[in-house]
Amino acid sequence: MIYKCDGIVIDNEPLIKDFIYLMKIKETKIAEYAKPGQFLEIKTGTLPLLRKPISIFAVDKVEGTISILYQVKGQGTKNLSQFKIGQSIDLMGPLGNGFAVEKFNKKCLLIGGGIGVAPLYDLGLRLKEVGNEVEFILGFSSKETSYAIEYFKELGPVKIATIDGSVGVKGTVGAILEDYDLTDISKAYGCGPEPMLKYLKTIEDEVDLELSLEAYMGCGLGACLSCVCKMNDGDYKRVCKEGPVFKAKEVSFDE
Amino acid sequence: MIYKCDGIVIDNEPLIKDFIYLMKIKETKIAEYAKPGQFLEIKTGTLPLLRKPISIFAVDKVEGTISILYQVKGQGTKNLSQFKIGQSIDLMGPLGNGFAVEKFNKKCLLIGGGIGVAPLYDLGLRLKEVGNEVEFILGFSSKETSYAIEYFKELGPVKIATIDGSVGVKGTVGAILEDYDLTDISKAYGCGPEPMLKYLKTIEDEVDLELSLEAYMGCGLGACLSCVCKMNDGDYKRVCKEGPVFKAKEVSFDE
Amino acid sequence: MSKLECQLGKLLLKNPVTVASGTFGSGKEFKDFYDLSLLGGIMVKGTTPEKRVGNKPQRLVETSGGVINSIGLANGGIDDFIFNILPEAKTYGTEIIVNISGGCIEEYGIMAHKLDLEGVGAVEVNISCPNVKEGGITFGTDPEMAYDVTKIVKANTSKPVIMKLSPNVTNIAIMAKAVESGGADIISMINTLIGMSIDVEKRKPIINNVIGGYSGPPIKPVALRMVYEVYKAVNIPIIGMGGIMNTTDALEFLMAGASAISVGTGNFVDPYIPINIIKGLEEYVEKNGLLSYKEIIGAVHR
Amino acid sequence: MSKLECQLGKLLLKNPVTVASGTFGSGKEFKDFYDLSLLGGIMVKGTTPEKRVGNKPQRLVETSGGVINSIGLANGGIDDFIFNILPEAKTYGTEIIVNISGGCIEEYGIMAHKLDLEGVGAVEVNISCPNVKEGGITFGTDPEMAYDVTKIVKANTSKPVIMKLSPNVTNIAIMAKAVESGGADIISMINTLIGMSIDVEKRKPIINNVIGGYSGPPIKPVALRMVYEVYKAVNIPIIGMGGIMNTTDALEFLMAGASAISVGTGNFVDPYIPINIIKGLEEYVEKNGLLSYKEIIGAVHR
Ligand SMILES: Cc1cc2nc3c(=O)[nH]c(=O)nc-3n(C[C@H](O)[C@H](O)[C@H](O)COP(=O)(O)OP(=O)(O)OC[C@H]3O[C@@H](n4cnc5c(N)ncnc54)[C@H](O)[C@@H]3O)c2cc1C
Ligand SMILES: Cc1cc2nc3c(=O)[nH]c(=O)nc-3n(C[C@H](O)[C@H](O)[C@H](O)COP(=O)(O)OP(=O)(O)OC[C@H]3O[C@@H](n4cnc5c(N)ncnc54)[C@H](O)[C@@H]3O)c2cc1C
Ligand SMILES: Cc1cc2nc3c(=O)[nH]c(=O)nc-3n(C[C@H](O)[C@H](O)[C@H](O)COP(=O)(O)O)c2cc1C
Ligand SMILES: Cc1cc2nc3c(=O)[nH]c(=O)nc-3n(C[C@H](O)[C@H](O)[C@H](O)COP(=O)(O)O)c2cc1C
Ligand code: FES
Ligand code: FES
Repeated sequence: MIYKCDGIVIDNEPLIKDFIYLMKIKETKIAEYAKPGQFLEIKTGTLPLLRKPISIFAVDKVEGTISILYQVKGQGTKNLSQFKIGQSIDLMGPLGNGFAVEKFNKKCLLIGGGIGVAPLYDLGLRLKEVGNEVEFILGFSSKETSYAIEYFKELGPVKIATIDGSVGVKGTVGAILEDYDLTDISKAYGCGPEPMLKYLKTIEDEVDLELSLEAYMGCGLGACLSCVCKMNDGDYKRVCKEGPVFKAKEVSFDE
Repeated sequence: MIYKCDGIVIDNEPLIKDFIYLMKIKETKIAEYAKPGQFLEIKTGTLPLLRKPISIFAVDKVEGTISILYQVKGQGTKNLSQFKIGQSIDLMGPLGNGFAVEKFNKKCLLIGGGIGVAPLYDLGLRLKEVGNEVEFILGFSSKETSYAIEYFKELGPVKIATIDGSVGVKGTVGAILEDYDLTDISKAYGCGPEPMLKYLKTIEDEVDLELSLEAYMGCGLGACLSCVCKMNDGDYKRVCKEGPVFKAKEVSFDE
Repeated sequence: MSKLECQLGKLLLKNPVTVASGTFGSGKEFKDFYDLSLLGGIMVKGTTPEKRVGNKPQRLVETSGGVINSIGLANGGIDDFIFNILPEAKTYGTEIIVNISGGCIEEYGIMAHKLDLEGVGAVEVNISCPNVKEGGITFGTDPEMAYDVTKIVKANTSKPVIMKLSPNVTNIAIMAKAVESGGADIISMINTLIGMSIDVEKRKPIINNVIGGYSGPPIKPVALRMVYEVYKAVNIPIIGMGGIMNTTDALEFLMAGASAISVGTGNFVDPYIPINIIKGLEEYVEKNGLLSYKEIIGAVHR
Repeated sequence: MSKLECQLGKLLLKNPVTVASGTFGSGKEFKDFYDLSLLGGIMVKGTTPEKRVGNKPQRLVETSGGVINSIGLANGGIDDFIFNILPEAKTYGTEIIVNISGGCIEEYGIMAHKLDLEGVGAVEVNISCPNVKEGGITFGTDPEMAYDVTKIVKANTSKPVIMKLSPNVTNIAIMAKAVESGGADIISMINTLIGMSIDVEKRKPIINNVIGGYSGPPIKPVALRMVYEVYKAVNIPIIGMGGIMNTTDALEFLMAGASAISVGTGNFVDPYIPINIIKGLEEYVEKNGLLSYKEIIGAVHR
């Protein structure tokens, strides 16, 4: 069931000013049905015209709230950053398929790059709830532009990579994965920029891997066919409906 | 000299909530040069795209401020009503020709209808400054929708007409003018809705009369030729440049 | 009889509010929001004779307050539509209007013939796609080709035939007259304007296909003007669309001469727009003491 | 040599930023804001053989984030321009480009001949006005008529001839080729789209003339697409316009294939837009280490 409803902003704090924000929204129905990896389509103002797809970062089903972690890029996310506490916000969701959550034999590895870390917090939490151990590998460009790490530390060990080496290992998440023993891992999940996802496909034979993709969206509902990504069989699938989560082996990043 | 500058809002109070507002703006250059009857072109937000023409209600050349009195009609004036104290506001002005101000033998009569009263306050003040006596006839639709009367009372006697008769004479300003002795008057000025201006043209032979007109404006600068009104000689003149003030005898309201 | 009942030639809609092809899937995608039977009709996503995967992404971008798309008529093909989509769609309790595109005149005939089925309310013929045989001239810009397409579709179906006009022409009235004389029952208009958007960082077009169809609020003035012109030129009813977002927009189209309207890009912004417009029209009709909304069709011409 | 120096055939501008006809008067109206010699050029308000009072108001309205106008070419006539406006305009220190409109082909020739004067930088030929003789078909939609107008203007002037294209055509490339083969030195594009807006309270068109020219930000995607198409079709330089409000917009037009740009409706919103774009282009050229802004002309085609 997809709802369109007006949530109420109950918090909207910068983690890094003008860059990364965490917004908490009271919206019981979406909170009730949301699964990890699903996203919202948010109307951020009169313009931009289109809603903006934003992942669900955290859900509190008891208090009926959802949180989003977002990066200010253009007008839409800038508008988001200007919402005040108590203001109503026009949401559609929960959308998309979400990550597979079940009890696995071995550990789960959650790999995020930049704002791609957003859906991994709720995922980690749900994986733990059903009895898994979770570990995180998170990549940022630098110490100053890294964020939300303390949230992930609540759930399990966190390894950090930064491009400039200012914290953790120097390089991308690949620099950590190179030396990582994947035999310990039942299931891996990845979300981040396309180069990272492309890199992750190189480990798809070593571990059962799910990737959350991004694509430019018109409707978020499966109607407009704009958000497609290429599958290995040459066909296209809709990121908003069959995705955003796909098995790594299904997808193709070839031109 | 026309300036485009960012003024600072120093007051923006509703006289009647969601309907009539009085905004005071710090903007020394425009304040210095503004003449009564001139107007500003104000950028009220991203949309509407076009600036909005608003008359100058009052000017304080000493403190370097200008005030505007405006009625909320659509998006542009709604945006105006939401400006906060301390916010900067993008203005162009002073624009247009303005009313003729000089020392006359007899009294001056200032006739305003609805929001058309706006330019008459500054005009009254300047006329007094040069030694004239001023009287006002102001028309509103009802007591509840009348406003700013106390400002005009500072300057001279004020007669009120309301359509529903809830205050003053019942009817339009015409109901007062009918019985008015114009032989006492050297000069009359009118500003208000088109039906009122049409009515005023019926007294143009009895008294020297100037009218301030409205027209839909593109540029406010005389460049686009959109704001024209018909003259008695069949030609068109630009309300933003040759106007907004015309001699009553010059203009024609015929279709 | 409801004051919103809408008669378009032999096509009867419960109200004049429909949803535009390509923006509403087959209806299924919007089922969670409201009862689809409230709608006057659904123009389903365009179908073609064979399955098409569509264009390489990026297929859509917001620009200048509107949207450019180049989906490339991605769909499972007409047979897939008939066997896998229509059976469910026809249970929605609203008119299912099937939007078709062919690569040559004959294909339009074949598709129309296949769709002469129970559950199909009308056929909407998209003539904005290029004609492969005639070297890429689109059917929608050449009046003779538009006439021929209309003829062949009419000859192959008992359903009302809606010809959908492209706005990318010098003279829309000529196109309208051509499809009218070909036997069209209804005209729907406008399809998208052709537009482009550039990524100045990458120095590349944003849409992978370079150009695409421009829709949404910015195209409304052009759409209204064309509806106005076509209303004067023909005697068949018009379904107006192009940037409709609310009841006022819908009223503008009706007054310009449309007998019904379609919400397109608006469905992405707020899926409830068609429903809000139905309510808005009901209120308008009551407030103005009209016996039927029809009284305002073409009002600006009077 | 300045990195913004702009060579359009034999017309040399100090930079590629001009202001569009009808939105900048004769320049005088903007003199208070900045030194007009900063501009690449000024396209003055359209002139006609005789004085025209223009259309009955309301002549302009904002709609859908843009503007519709129907001024009706109000102007004092070509002689008035030459004797009363040009003498001042030619002192501004920027190229004065005179926009002309005729009611028949001969009138274009006469006007071009009269304007073959010192102080006139170029003639810009507006072919969007209806041809009275040929029953209201506009010169701007018929390639043969556009060709004939170009020919006669060229035959009557030694000045660079800029042909201004209307976007209200099926195939803009054909129009561009027609004026190129008629001898046009430069193409400027686009003129306004034709649009309409309705007052639903009054049930009347808002513009007294019913339809009008639609300009401003909403038309940018259409303008860019057409510049892109024309760049591929012809070898003469293009002055691009349509909704340009800032440096990014200007860069989009240059990358699509324009060699210069024009700010129109933007002048109403903020008279400093042309100046801001000149600064913005200077910065862009520096930041990207270009020898000349010309390096990005047509960049998306590569
Ligand atoms: C399934 C999904 C989940 C996402 N989750 C998050 C999240 O949790 N936090 C977060 O900060 N960001 C997330 N994003 C990205 C976010 O949608 C974009 O950053 C946002 O739309 C940018 O809009 P803007 O107006 O601020 O910037 P713009 O300047 O409009 O765009 C900046 C870039 O964002 C992307 N973008 C813009 N509009 C859309 C759109 N309609 N659909 C998809 N991409 C678009 C484009 O790549 C564009 O180049 C997610 C995207 C998808 C598809
Ligand atoms: C010289 C002049 C002086 C004015 N002085 C005042 C004043 O002191 N106080 C005041 O409240 N109002 C004044 N007005 C009217 C004011 O400009 C309009 O009410 C305002 O533009 C409405 O804009 P909107 O977006 O709120 O409403 P909209 O819904 O856009 O328009 C409501 C009505 O306002 C008029 N209008 C809209 N845009 C323009 C425009 N660009 N130019 C002219 N008229 C327009 C139209 O008649 C329109 O029907 C003046 C107008 C003129 C021409
Ligand atoms: C994403 C998208 C896909 C579309 N697909 C089709 C289509 O398959 N067939 C068709 O005739 N029109 C198609 N259209 C055009 C719309 O039906 C409509 O004519 C146009 O978008 C104008 O209306 P709007 O401004 O309300 O969107 C599509 C439009 C969009 C935005
Ligand atoms: C009020 C107005 C008047 C115009 N007058 C003319 C004109 O006289 N001659 C002409 O060729 N174009 C005229 N135009 C068209 C502009 O020069 C320009 O081509 C068009 O507006 C698109 O650019 P823009 O979107 O930046 O405004 C006019 C445009 C406007 C808005
Ligand atoms: S965004 Fe419309 S189908 Fe995915
Ligand atoms: S508003 Fe442009 S000339 Fe008056």
